[in-house]
Amino acid sequence: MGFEKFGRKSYTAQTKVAEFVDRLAQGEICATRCRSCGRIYFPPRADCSFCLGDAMEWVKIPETGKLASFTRVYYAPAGFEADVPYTLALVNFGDVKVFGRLSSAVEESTIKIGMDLKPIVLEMPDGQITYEFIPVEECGR
Amino acid sequence: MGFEKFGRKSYTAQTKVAEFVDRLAQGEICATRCRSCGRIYFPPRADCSFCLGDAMEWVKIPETGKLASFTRVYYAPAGFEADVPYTLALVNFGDVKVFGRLSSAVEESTIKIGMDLKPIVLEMPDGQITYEFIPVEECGR
Amino acid sequence: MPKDVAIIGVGQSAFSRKYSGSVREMVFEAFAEAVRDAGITPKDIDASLVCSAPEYDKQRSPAGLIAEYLGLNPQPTFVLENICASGTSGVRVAYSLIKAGLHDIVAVIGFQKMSEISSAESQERMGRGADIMWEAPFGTMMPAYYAMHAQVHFARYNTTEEDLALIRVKASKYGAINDRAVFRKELTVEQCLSAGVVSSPLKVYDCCANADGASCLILANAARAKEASSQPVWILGLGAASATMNLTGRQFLDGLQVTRLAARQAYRMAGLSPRDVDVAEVHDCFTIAELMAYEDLGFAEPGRGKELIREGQTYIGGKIPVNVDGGLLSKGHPIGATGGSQVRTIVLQLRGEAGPMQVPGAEVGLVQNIGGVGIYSNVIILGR
Amino acid sequence: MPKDVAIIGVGQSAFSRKYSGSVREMVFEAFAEAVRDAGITPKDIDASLVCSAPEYDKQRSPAGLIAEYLGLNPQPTFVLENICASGTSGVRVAYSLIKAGLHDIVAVIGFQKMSEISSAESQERMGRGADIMWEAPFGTMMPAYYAMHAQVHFARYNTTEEDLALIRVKASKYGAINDRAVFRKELTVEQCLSAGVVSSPLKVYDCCANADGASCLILANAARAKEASSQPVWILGLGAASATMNLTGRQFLDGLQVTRLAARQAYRMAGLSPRDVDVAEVHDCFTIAELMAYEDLGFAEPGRGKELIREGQTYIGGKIPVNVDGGLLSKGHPIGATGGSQVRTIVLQLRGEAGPMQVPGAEVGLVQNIGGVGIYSNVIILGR
Ligand SMILES: [Zn+2]
Ligand SMILES: [Zn+2]
Repeated sequence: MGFEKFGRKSYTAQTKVAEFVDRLAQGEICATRCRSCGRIYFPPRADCSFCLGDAMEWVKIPETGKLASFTRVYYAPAGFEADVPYTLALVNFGDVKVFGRLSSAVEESTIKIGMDLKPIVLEMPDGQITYEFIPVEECGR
Repeated sequence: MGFEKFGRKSYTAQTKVAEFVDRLAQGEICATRCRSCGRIYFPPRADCSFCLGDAMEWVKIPETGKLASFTRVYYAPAGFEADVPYTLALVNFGDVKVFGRLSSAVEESTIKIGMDLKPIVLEMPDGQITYEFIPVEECGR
Repeated sequence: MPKDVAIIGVGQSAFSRKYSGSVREMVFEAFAEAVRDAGITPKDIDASLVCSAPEYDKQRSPAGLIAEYLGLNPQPTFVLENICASGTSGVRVAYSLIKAGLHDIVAVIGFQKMSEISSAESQERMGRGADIMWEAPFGTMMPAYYAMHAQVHFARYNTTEEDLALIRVKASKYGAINDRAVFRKELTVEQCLSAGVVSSPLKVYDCCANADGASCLILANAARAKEASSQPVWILGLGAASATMNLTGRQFLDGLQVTRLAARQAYRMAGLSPRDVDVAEVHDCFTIAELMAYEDLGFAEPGRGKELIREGQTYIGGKIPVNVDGGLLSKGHPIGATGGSQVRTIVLQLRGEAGPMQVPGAEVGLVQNIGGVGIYSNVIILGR
Repeated sequence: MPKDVAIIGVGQSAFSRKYSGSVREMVFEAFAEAVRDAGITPKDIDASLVCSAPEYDKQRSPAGLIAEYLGLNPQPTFVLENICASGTSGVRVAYSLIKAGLHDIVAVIGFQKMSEISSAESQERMGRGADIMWEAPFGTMMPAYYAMHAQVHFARYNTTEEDLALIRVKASKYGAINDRAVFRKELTVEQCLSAGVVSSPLKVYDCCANADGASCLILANAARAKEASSQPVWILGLGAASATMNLTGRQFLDGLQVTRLAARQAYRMAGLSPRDVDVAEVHDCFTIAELMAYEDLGFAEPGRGKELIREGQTYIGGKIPVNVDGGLLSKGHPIGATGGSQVRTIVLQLRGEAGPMQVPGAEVGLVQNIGGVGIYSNVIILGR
């Protein structure tokens, strides 16, 4: 249990990597690394498809990444109607890529593939917890 | 539309044989007969799988049939909880067999495979319409 | 007797009432075991089939997700569904893909995670595995359909509730020694007979339990099988048939015509007969289903299946040991995983690796797997 | 060039916004047409595959129901699912069942009835065809995923919204003359560019419409094909691949690696190259998908697909006519029926029976069918 708190609307409660949500609540966005072969996985997983090992450790993803692609969504699937428009994004952090949303505060015209982004944790009014990406400039660096 | 009125809980609204429900409302339980090859189908259908024809006519099923099998259900699937216990039955009318429920008034100990049964139409308080089987003795013959 | 396609690896998660992880993690357990058993790596696998029934968990198109989690991209993968017979339909299709020359090694993955919804909800879904227009509106469910078969068998052949109880007692004896089974208690005839009625005449212990679980089989062509495995188990015979979904279309209810047809095909392809079978796994989702299988597979004449169980002939040491791993009744029935688990049991038997459940010297084994109430049947004959 | 398995009959229901009957009745339309086209009877069919994605209508395990309605009992039948690529996976499996010698004639049936639920609900289900743990919780849907591919293609190759509009204009031209299509209006570039944004940069007319529909293909081995049909269309090449369900696992987004891999396999098996293809059906669920297909299938170099459409080379009379039946964009996209419909179009083209959509003298045709956002891809090469 625990994973039902992830995202606007979760479809899974049980997973061996539910600790992701606890770490998220502490402000950390983590991948998992296989203790046997060293491979790093995002989305995090409990099992290594390369060496078939199941000993994993949590590792924080890098501070900043680059926007790989995005889209501004104006028409939402059932359950997400209240959020439109919102921007989906894929961000490349080097070892891993991360899928999520870009902060709704970012103007669409300022979004450029390759721009530097930083993930932040977002707690929603209904208790759901997620992350989103914000431009590096805006976080005061 | 129209077929959503059939049974305790219908899962299909649209069918070319929705007229079955209208006929049910008039007290008739009908099969369909292929105008090309003469085959009779229950459940009724709009198409003949033998000759691939789609010209069908409605024919009433015989007055009485014989119980082919039954079971008294004490544990219901979601949506049918209020009905337990109820008795499901398969009745052989010669040209066709018909699946449905045996009247809940019938004592389980009196049910015998091979007994004569007659179908009657049943309108439910919520407006749903269905049929059930009753012993021939009980309908005053 | 063709020896073109073999099973070179088998795996199964423990079947449980409630698996505490996600579907992908549960599948991984069975997959890792099968891959290690086959002595290969995921990259050696040319295609995967995922056998599962939808709507029990929320993930749609699980083939793509599972291929990703297991490291089986970019190889082709797809979902195959025949409800409870999905796993053995997977074997049939994997056999075809290999025999047709499209692939050398194929993984057949089965899973079901049923604990995310309530039992009444799962019965509702099973009810919608029958005709939603003409049967489901009456409140149908699997126990009721099989109960209707039992009523006819009882009336025609004087089979009794005690006969069914004897089948469950056997299942419970072997379930108790199978550490992958969900139900590990031994039961007595009295316990079975005094349990509450689910759908007359079937009582609680006549019914298998829903379960969470996964299975995995690795199939290979002859060249790769001989190279990878010291003990390939060959697919000697395959049979498959379907019946009308509506009971109104069935000719009789005291047996399953689909199994008779599938068995005939499988025996013919293998050049074998029922008496050549040393050990069998049959689809005992309900006790009556095992009894009908005795007859439909030719282990007994029609109506005489009850004698086999009364005489103990389907125990280890009997004429034809059946479900000596506890069957679906004690192992549990995680729909998409069931067929693969049955095949795994026979593979272990033919390799002599079945431990306390071993049938001594077993050389030919048979699997019968049913989807829905006799809608689909697959029969597979395996040999060393 | 193998000539072992042929398509001897094709059928399709009209695709519509809202079919007024039940699933079984809709499927019957496609089936009856295909059986008549093949000049056989249902009893000649040895097995059927039903290709469909679950949860759009309430019937579970539709294979059993459909086999009953079509008179295909007691032959084996099962459900095959690769979301939008289900139909062509059906062709791959039917080919294998025949080539493996298990069956002589197999029917591949595809259907989807999407009008029983709302458009937002169907997008939610499509969203759950992506990873429900790591992507669906953000509110994903098909247009958004393809839009993310378009953004990269635009940024890397200076492809424009006008290029995508040109693809839709072509689709609308052919949709207008296809009486089985759901969208029959011709569109202008201006209309396409001024439509509302669904998911930037994709606008309303960049997206295909959900539709209700059914398709059916009858496949046969060489002996039966030559006996039944005066114009069998042969399966010359087959390719299939998968990619990670999560976008995080993809190496690039300006094309689909799955199509590149599947195409390579299919060309190799057929001994043909892209320039041998006379007519193609590609999976244009979105305009950007067709543009990427030009490049992934080798009809254009990476980044140069836009030149093909700017020059009109994918119209009838051009170098490589693509989707000259209107494609998914105008025909509509009833998920499980789509692959079969694509194959039907190519079969009619190779027989010279495509009417106003005919590409003169077409001898080799290609079908590319995608499941999800580049999760699955099948490529099939057909020839006279
Ligand atoms: Zn590792
Ligand atoms: Zn007829």
